[in-house]
Amino acid sequence: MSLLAVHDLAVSRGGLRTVEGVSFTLRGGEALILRGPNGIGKTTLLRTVAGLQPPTEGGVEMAEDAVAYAAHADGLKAALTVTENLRFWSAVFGGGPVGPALAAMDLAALADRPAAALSAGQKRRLGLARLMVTGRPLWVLDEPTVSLDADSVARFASVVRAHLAGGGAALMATHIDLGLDEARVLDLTPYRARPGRAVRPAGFNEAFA
Amino acid sequence: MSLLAVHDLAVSRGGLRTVEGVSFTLRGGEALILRGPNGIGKTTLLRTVAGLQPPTEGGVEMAEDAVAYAAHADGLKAALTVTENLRFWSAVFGGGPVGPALAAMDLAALADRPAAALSAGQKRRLGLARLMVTGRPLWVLDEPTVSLDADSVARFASVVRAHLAGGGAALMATHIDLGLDEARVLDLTPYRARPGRAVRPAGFNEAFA
Amino acid sequence: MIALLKRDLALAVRAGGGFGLGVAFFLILCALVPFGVGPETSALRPIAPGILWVGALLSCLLSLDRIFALDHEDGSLDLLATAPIPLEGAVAVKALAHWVTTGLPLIAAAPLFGILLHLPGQAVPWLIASLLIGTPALSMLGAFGAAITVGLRRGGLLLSLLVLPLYIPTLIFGTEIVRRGMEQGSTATPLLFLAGITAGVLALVPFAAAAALRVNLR
Amino acid sequence: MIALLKRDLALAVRAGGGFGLGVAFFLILCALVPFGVGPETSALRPIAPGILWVGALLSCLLSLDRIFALDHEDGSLDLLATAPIPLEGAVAVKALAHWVTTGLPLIAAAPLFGILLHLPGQAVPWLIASLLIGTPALSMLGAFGAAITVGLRRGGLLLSLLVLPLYIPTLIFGTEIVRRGMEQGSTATPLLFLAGITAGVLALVPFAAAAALRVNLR
Amino acid sequence: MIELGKYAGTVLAAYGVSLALLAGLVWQSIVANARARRDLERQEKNG
Amino acid sequence: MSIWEYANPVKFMRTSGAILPWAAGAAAICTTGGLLWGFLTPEDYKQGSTVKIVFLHVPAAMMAINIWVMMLAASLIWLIRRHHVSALAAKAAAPVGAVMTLIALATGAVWGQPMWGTWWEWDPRLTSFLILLLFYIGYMALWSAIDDPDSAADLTGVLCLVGSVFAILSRYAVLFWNQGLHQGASLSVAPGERMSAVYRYPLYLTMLGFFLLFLTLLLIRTRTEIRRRRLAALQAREMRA
Ligand code: HEM
Ligand SMILES: Nc1ncnc2c1ncn2[C@@H]1O[C@H](COP(=O)(O)OP(=O)(O)OP(=O)(O)O)[C@@H](O)[C@H]1O
Ligand SMILES: Nc1ncnc2c1ncn2[C@@H]1O[C@H](COP(=O)(O)OP(=O)(O)OP(=O)(O)O)[C@@H](O)[C@H]1O
Ligand SMILES: [Mg+2]
Ligand SMILES: [Mg+2]
Repeated sequence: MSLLAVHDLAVSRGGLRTVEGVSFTLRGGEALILRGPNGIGKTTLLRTVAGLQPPTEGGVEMAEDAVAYAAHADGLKAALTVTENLRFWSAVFGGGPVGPALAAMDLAALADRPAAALSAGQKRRLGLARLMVTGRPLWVLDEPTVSLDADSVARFASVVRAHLAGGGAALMATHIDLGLDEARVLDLTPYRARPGRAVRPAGFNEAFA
Repeated sequence: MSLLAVHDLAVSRGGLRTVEGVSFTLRGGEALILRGPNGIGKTTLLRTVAGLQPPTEGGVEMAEDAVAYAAHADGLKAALTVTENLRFWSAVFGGGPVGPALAAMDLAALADRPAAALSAGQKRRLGLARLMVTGRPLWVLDEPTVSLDADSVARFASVVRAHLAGGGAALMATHIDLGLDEARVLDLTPYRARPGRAVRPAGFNEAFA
Repeated sequence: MIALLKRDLALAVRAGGGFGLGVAFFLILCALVPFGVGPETSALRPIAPGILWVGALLSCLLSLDRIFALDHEDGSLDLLATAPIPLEGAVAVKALAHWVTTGLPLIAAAPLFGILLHLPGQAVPWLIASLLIGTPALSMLGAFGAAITVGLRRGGLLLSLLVLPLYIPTLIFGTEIVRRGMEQGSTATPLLFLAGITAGVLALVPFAAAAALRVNLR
Repeated sequence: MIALLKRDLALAVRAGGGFGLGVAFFLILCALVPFGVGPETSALRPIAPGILWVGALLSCLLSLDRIFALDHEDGSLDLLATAPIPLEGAVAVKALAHWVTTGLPLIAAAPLFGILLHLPGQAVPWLIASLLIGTPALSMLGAFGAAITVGLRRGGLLLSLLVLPLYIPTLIFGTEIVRRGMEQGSTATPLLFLAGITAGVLALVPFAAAAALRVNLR
Repeated sequence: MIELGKYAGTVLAAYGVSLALLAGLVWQSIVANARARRDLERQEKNG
Repeated sequence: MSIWEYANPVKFMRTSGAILPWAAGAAAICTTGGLLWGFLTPEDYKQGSTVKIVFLHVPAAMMAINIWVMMLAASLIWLIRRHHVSALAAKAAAPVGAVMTLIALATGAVWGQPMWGTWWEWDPRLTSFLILLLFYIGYMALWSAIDDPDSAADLTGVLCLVGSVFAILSRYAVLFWNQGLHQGASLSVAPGERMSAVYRYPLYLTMLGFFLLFLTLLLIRTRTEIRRRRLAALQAREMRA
């Protein structure tokens, strides 16, 4: 069963297309890593898949409420403790208990510390632990390992592997090696939108694009 | 003649020491690159040298008005054009003409574009061009090549070389290779502050440190 | 959604100032007015209802940008938009949290500040009633304004500019209630209008605010 | 320093709203008050000086956070602190730019809005004079408050709380001038006091503000 | 010249203000349009 | 070919370019003609020469309201059918509407001084106009504050929608507010029907003139906005390339 199907997708940012003609499917147990130079449109693509912005062209097919999104901003409140932050997101997503997630990302020792007192890497780990309590099958991750040290990257890889083994899927954008050799890689460079390519006067508003 | 002399410097951030016992000198024509893992205190050290925060211990000696500081935030105004931004800083620092700086960082073609319409790398180049119009001998640079592509890094290296050749000096923190082989490298890891090491009850305020 | 409400309230309490600052601002405003217009009862009494309402409105205004801006900055808003609760519901809950942390303390403090302005005693129940009915609309309209300006750097002044004209009907009926209460007149009509406006706002504005938020998240 | 002034003015013009928003907010405030206190001339005229001054003060207040916050965010403040101009001078220049972009338009608009509040014609020169003398102090004190709160997330309400009490003397003497002008009384004493306050503020506060900025840059 | 009587100031002020506002609006519209056209033409020639 | 074809920017530029000189000419003729004619009308026995102000005041007041309605329609078209031109037309119309409101307010204020003995009275009609001005200001401020053009169009569209509802609500609130306190009857303006033909025909001509003037300005300003959009798109494209 395919969790996510993307056909001929074009996305735009600031009124200009960034990538176009992207197609792929993702089944349970699969992971796909997006690569490409800075500014090609990885973040934009991931946000489109997560439903935060509409596709310019083409379509994204997936079950409703299937996706958990994690980006640079972790959605943490500095004034709440680690457990409180996690418990909040668990309650919002109607997801699982926070204990295993804390343990998996090695946060148990920090459980009662306010998020303000975490280092950047610890914050990032908490943001990733949030994924586990959402109970969502499709993880959409934008540069998940930023500011993590080597140990934490390995820990993260094993969490993703467990998620895939449980029938989930993951779509990730990254510049560095995640140690997930089983993941497919999609380089976005060939899909860079070329201004001339869009059929110009087809739509009403193409004069601007 | 030494442009900068740092003796036995300790710096703190958020009330805690980050590095201590750092000493070095920098003469005209020399460059020093600081290295070390995330969070060891490179940024804090550079801000101290630039005079933005006081040293916790030890001293920083240099001529007055010798230092030009450049960090992640470039001090650019989105509403002003490239030339206007540069001309402003030139006027504030009483520095040189903006033409050569624009040419050196390959910004001449963008001279009339508002800074808002620059890509991240172009912004960064403009931030570095600012250094050239300050006319200051000592450049203090915090991760100067973030978001620059390979060409621009090479261009930056040649600008720094020209600055050194003109009798200037540069102190830089970076995680990646700048292609400046003549620069000395100082790894901060051995200077990481150890909580126990500071002579504790010497001053009144040390009880908190 | 209850979790969201609880979190927003907890944050307002912990971050400090959620409850207090609005009331303090209200107090300062009410204290400034006698300096401006002179301390005589005859000068203060007729304008007391208006000043109290305008003061409550401005205090409410100044805390509006907190409704969404912080959640936008730290990415919570992105996550809430992908969460299984409708964004309209999240908007309503956040407006409710704003009302609890700003509107309720104002209502509690208003009678006290009424004394400063020589508001007669028989008007106090009407003051409380009008604020109780009117301030939820202020919070909800404020949430709409905050949703529109959430992506903007320093949208504070713009937010005020957009929201204040929307506050006019509430303000008019609110003060009218207090004024009539002060003069022992019939308050039924303005009460009805005020309640109608609040009901309409609470029913419809969450959709507009959620639409604005979606645009800003794009 | 002239370069800094020119840049700040250019930014206020380009970024849009530097000049306009404050005046628009002032207009809304002046329009809201009659909704609160009633439309009669007899009710509006006595409070007109107070309302105009409080309105000018609040409009000034709401744009204060722009003085340093934007420069702090984009790193300009770090660079200015290492520049060969004294930080005190930079503070004074930025306060001046704030006054030119906010205070001056307010002063120009105040007589017009005075019409809305039925301010009698003979008070208008005094309104302009008092604002001309008083608003520089508001900008300078505001710069001090902005310097104190520059590092804080959403320091807006806190900034208001810190700054408003500092504004009280200026407000009192400012309205007194207009009130006496309205009643054809002697305005010499409050004018003198107001000028004294402004002179003192302009001479001393830049140092306090620069000190606060240095702490916040650390 | 038309006789405006004792209200001459009023009438002339009303006409003056209104025509000034209208003229300003028309002028601004035309200038902005000319500038947009010029900028666009230059861009299209270069790019 | 449907009417929506004109929502294509290219098509719009062509058509509007053809209409523009005619509209401008007609606007100039009708406005100056009507105002001159109006200026030459005899004095009213009661209002004296101030009656001549009506030829500015009424068309401006009328257009101030009509332009907001037009903006509402354009915003709805944008929100529902997403034609950029209609969003840009709404943006282009706002300053014109604001100036019309200002003219109505200014002429009314100048007129009020001799007629009512005051520059400003919190009469419901005047008050509603002040509120309308506030909505125009807020709308324009929002447009200029948002960088992304599509987001700006969406958000200002929503604001226009909500604002319209509240403009109407405010109108009734203001009527209510000023009833119990202040009898406005003596201040209420004379209905148009009672106006004699001497004033009526020049008034009709200036009304037509103001409408044509609005149309001309709307076309010019929309063309400006389209060009700006296209310029921004070209620059962004070049930047990304
Ligand atoms: C700032 C003050 C004023 C404002 C905002 C204002 C506004 C308006 C408005 C909205 C209309 C209706 C236009 C329409 O819907 O067709 C109008 C019409 C009119 N006004 Fe004023 N007005 C003001 C002052 C005055 C004054 C002082 C007078 C004269 C004593 C006056 C005389 C008239 C007349 C004769 C009409 C045309 C009658 C009609 O079409 O109903 N107005 N004004
Ligand atoms: N708010 C914006 N307005 C206009 N253009 C934007 C905006 N944000 C991003 N862009 C542009 O859109 C393009 C795609 O950006 P995006 O963030 O998707 O790139 P990315 O592949 O994620 O890059 P990175 O590797 O740096 O994360 C970039 O060229 C960028 O300059
Ligand atoms: N505002 C703050 N309050 C408290 N602690 C802070 C604050 N900012 C930084 N720190 C801590 O101070 C230490 C030194 O930070 P600094 O930014 O100097 O590190 P760095 O070497 O520049 O790291 P990087 O390589 O990530 O740039 C870090 O451990 C960090 O957690
Ligand atoms: Mg990205
Ligand atoms: Mg650093």
